[in-house]
Amino acid sequence: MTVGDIHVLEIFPILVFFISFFGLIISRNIVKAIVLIMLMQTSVILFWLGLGARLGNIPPIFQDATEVYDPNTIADPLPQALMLTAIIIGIAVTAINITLLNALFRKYQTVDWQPMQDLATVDERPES
Amino acid sequence: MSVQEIVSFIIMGIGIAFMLVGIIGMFQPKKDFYYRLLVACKIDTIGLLTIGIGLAIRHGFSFFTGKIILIIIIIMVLNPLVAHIIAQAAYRSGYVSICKDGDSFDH
Amino acid sequence: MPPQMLTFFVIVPVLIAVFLYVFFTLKIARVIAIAVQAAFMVPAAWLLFATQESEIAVTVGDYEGFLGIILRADLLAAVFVCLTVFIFLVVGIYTVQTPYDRTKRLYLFLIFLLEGALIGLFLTRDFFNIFVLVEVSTVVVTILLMYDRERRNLFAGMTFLMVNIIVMQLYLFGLGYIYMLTGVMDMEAASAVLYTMDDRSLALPYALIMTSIASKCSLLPMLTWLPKVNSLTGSRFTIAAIMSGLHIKAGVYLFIRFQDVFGGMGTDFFLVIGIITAVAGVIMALSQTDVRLLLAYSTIAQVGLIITGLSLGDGYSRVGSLFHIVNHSLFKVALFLCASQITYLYHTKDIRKIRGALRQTPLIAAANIMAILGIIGAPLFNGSISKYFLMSGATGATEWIIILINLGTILAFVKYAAIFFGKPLGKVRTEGGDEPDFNRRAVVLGLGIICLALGIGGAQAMDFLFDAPVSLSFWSYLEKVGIFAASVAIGILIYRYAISKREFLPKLNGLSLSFQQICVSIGAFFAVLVIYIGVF
Amino acid sequence: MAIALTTEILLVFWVVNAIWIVFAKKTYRVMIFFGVFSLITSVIYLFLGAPDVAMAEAGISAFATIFFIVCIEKYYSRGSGLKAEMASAAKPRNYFKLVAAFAFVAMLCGLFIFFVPTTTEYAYTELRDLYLFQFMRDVGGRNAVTAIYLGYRVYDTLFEALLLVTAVVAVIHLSWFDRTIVADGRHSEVERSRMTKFAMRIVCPIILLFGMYLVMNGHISAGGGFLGGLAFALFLVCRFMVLGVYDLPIEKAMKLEELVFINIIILPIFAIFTGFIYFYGYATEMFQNIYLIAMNFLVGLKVAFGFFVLFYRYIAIERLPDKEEVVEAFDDGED
Repeated sequence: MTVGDIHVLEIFPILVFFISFFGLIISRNIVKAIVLIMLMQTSVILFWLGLGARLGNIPPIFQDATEVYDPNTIADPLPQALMLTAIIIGIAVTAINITLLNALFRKYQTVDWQPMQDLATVDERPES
Repeated sequence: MSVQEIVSFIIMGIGIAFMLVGIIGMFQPKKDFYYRLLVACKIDTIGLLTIGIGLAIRHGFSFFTGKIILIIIIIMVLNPLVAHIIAQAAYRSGYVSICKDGDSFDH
Repeated sequence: MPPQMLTFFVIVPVLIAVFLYVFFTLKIARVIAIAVQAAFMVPAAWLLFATQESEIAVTVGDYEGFLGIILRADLLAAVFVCLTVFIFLVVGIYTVQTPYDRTKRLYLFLIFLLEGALIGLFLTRDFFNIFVLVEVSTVVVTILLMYDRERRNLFAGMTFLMVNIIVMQLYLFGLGYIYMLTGVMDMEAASAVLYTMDDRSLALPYALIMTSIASKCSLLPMLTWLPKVNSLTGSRFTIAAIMSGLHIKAGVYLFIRFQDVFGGMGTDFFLVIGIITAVAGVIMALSQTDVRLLLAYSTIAQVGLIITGLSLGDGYSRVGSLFHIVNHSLFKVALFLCASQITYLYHTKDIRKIRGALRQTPLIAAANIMAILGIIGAPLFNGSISKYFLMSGATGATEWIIILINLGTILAFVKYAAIFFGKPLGKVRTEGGDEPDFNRRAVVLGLGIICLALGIGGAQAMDFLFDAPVSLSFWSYLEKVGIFAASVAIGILIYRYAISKREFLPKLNGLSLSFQQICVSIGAFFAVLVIYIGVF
Repeated sequence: MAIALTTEILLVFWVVNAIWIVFAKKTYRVMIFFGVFSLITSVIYLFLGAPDVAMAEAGISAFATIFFIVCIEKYYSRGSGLKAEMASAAKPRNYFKLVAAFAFVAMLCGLFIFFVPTTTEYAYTELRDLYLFQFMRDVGGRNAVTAIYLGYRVYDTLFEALLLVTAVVAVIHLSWFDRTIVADGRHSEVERSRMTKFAMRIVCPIILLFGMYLVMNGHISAGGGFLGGLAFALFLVCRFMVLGVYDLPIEKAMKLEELVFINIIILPIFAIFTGFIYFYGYATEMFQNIYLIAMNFLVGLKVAFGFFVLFYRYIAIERLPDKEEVVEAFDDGED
């Protein structure tokens, strides 16, 4: 199905991408910001998988090696392989982010952007 | 439609009915956390079990059925366990039941 | 050597990193690290000579067509690989005696990983592989920036990481569109298809990818460089040197590659952006009092200059910019390493409190002055050659703006050079007291002499490195020397009568913006770029 | 048709969930909505014909939710976080700022949608057809995704594994807690009930079996090394947290992870990078299957140890009550 000229699997990821971008601009909470970055990653991944499934959505797994399949009913395997990599990169980076946030919370006792930045600019000011 | 399919559809229908009843029960007003947990656990366990059995009957004797039976066993063990752990955590963190009728939890 | 060896340029550093981390004690690990880094110069030099004739291309695993990942080494990639290996060797020799810390070999592990990831970035021509390698290098750099627990800047580091993740999501989105339009993941194959398309359908992928690349090379209207610079104050000088010397250059390298892929779209836009970056970088550098921040902002100014030169659309300017990338890496690393020694002796990183360094440490100060002469483009030094060719494509107003930017750089480094003269204000550590630092002096002096050598043999070096037979016209070079002398005179006068008396724009000192503002700047940059490409 | 319609309905729910996350005022609600969001995403992936990615997303989101909960637990447990959140929620929002931000993002979104290239959509499918028709000859197995992941693009996989190793190192190095601590069961303030232990004794072998199944069948069905690794990690975690078997210290697990990673590099060097053993045309099917299973197994082991370390770190250390951490002064020579 398409909305206007754009495929429905393209427009929804775009929407979620910008919803999470909006959230990043207005949110005060760092935990929420990290979640929203994960949302952003998820939307990009869904966009890619949508690309792979535009022409067909049978999984690219062949139980019977001899049977002849029509390639236009099978999902594109390349985006799937790439997105597996992207998902793992995403979780690795999120783990680092959460660790940093935890260390910052121990130091400054807050998880809001503005108070933490005020405390941190005093703390991390270059020597003068 | 063969007899096998009719039987499986009936059993799956029973499972869905269980879930429906359970959802209505979950949204009953003026019930506390433990009551809702009880209901939620029931619909998860019984409903899913029944639907799984229905699916197994529908597919007959195959590798797929074996997988479903494995899933049923795991659900039978794990679902009550999850409810148990949630209730235990709520109890330990000091949540008091507001049930007035009959036997409430003893502190 | 067979072309399959190209894979091992990336695999070997990674393997060695893990081996050092797992198997060896610290003492042996140091020796092995230096030996490996020195030995690595041999294949790098081989790559440089082999690519003089033709490009080396290899598909990892010998799959046919574009099924596998294709690594390609042309002359430009070979130069960058050589530069990477050389700078890591220099930094390795410089830190060979540093008592690392409790976590022992973690430092060596990260350094080797960064080396492998950067070399991989220079050799690969696969869009998705670039994404993976950029993420790896970002994570490694994040750990390195916050390496010392006692003085790390956690908040700036976390903001740096988060902003970089967001920017890489934009890149991945743009990549999706490229895959949709071309159906391949290889740069050469994709650009062959992209050449046939009109600007409007390329506007979105171009804007998405270029926004992330521009953020990677710290262009200015995006504020993504702020947390990076701010976190430098909590890191070591060697890390700052690698960041300024190589990590930003990886961004510039990607910029060159992607401009080639898209066939030179948006050059006018990046010309303006480059000039803005250079001007603002110079102003920011002038307002700083911390040594590291002054040098870091000067890096941003020079990157702006390089982007300007690349976007002028002139063959000589392009080669000049490429040569300036190499030169800038060399003298910026030298500057950071010298600054490390001088601040160690003076117990302070504030340039207002350091005086009389020339008398205290003559050798290091001499190397430092050589590097400064390089960066401000003094005759006979490498900076002058590269800036000469960089400016040769500029005409009219652009030329004058570049001269003004150079004047600003001179001003910033006149301010910096004040540390060499006068009398020391506070207590000074006696040189060579606690630790033998022969290797440190040797390294910085060597870098200074290389700056001089590349200046004297500049035209030949450019011919060798970029396969561009250039000729230096004596009279126009003399004209540039005249402009340089005038700029230095004006710079010293302005410094003496305007800047040394009071603080210059004190509000810019220690500037830090919130995460939300940085996000808005990313969005705004994207919007302007997409409108520019799609509408005009 | 039914699948397309279901996907569209789910996509609408997906967007609604994202909006809920943006406007949720309390952090624990964000966590709950995030769980629902991941579940919906996972189901959509399944409908798009990507079972591998769907399973990965489901497994990953479970782990991510645990990390987040550990992170916000401290914040809530001292009460100040809750109070601050209430105060922050009660504070009137700056509506001008909100509207300005909304206008800005709506402008960006409009520009994006306006410039979406539609002219030559998906015109080039040669590469996809090549992958689908050749992967059995070139790499082997029955699963095209695994063939790309472990054959054609194993070079990417290597760096992805490297990133996971680096992330584990980063989590330990950047954490607020300075040292690694010995696994001694300090994390279990609450003793597990008998029922939990009994059920886990039944379930643990099943988890291990499931992991082995995923790894061994990774090349012929959905699954593969990464998912098998998640199952192995789950097995280790259950054994550790619930049954209380403390025989794998965290440092040993890290070392094992790195050793496995070395093997992950070395195996493709001999098999693929040199084009030496594993040339298409020379490799028999048995050879191919041995390579794929071995690679899946190594990736699984590495993921298992990596996630075990991360999990243990989060449960046992990031939750410790914070006392003044003594940082020994260390002169590092000012470079």
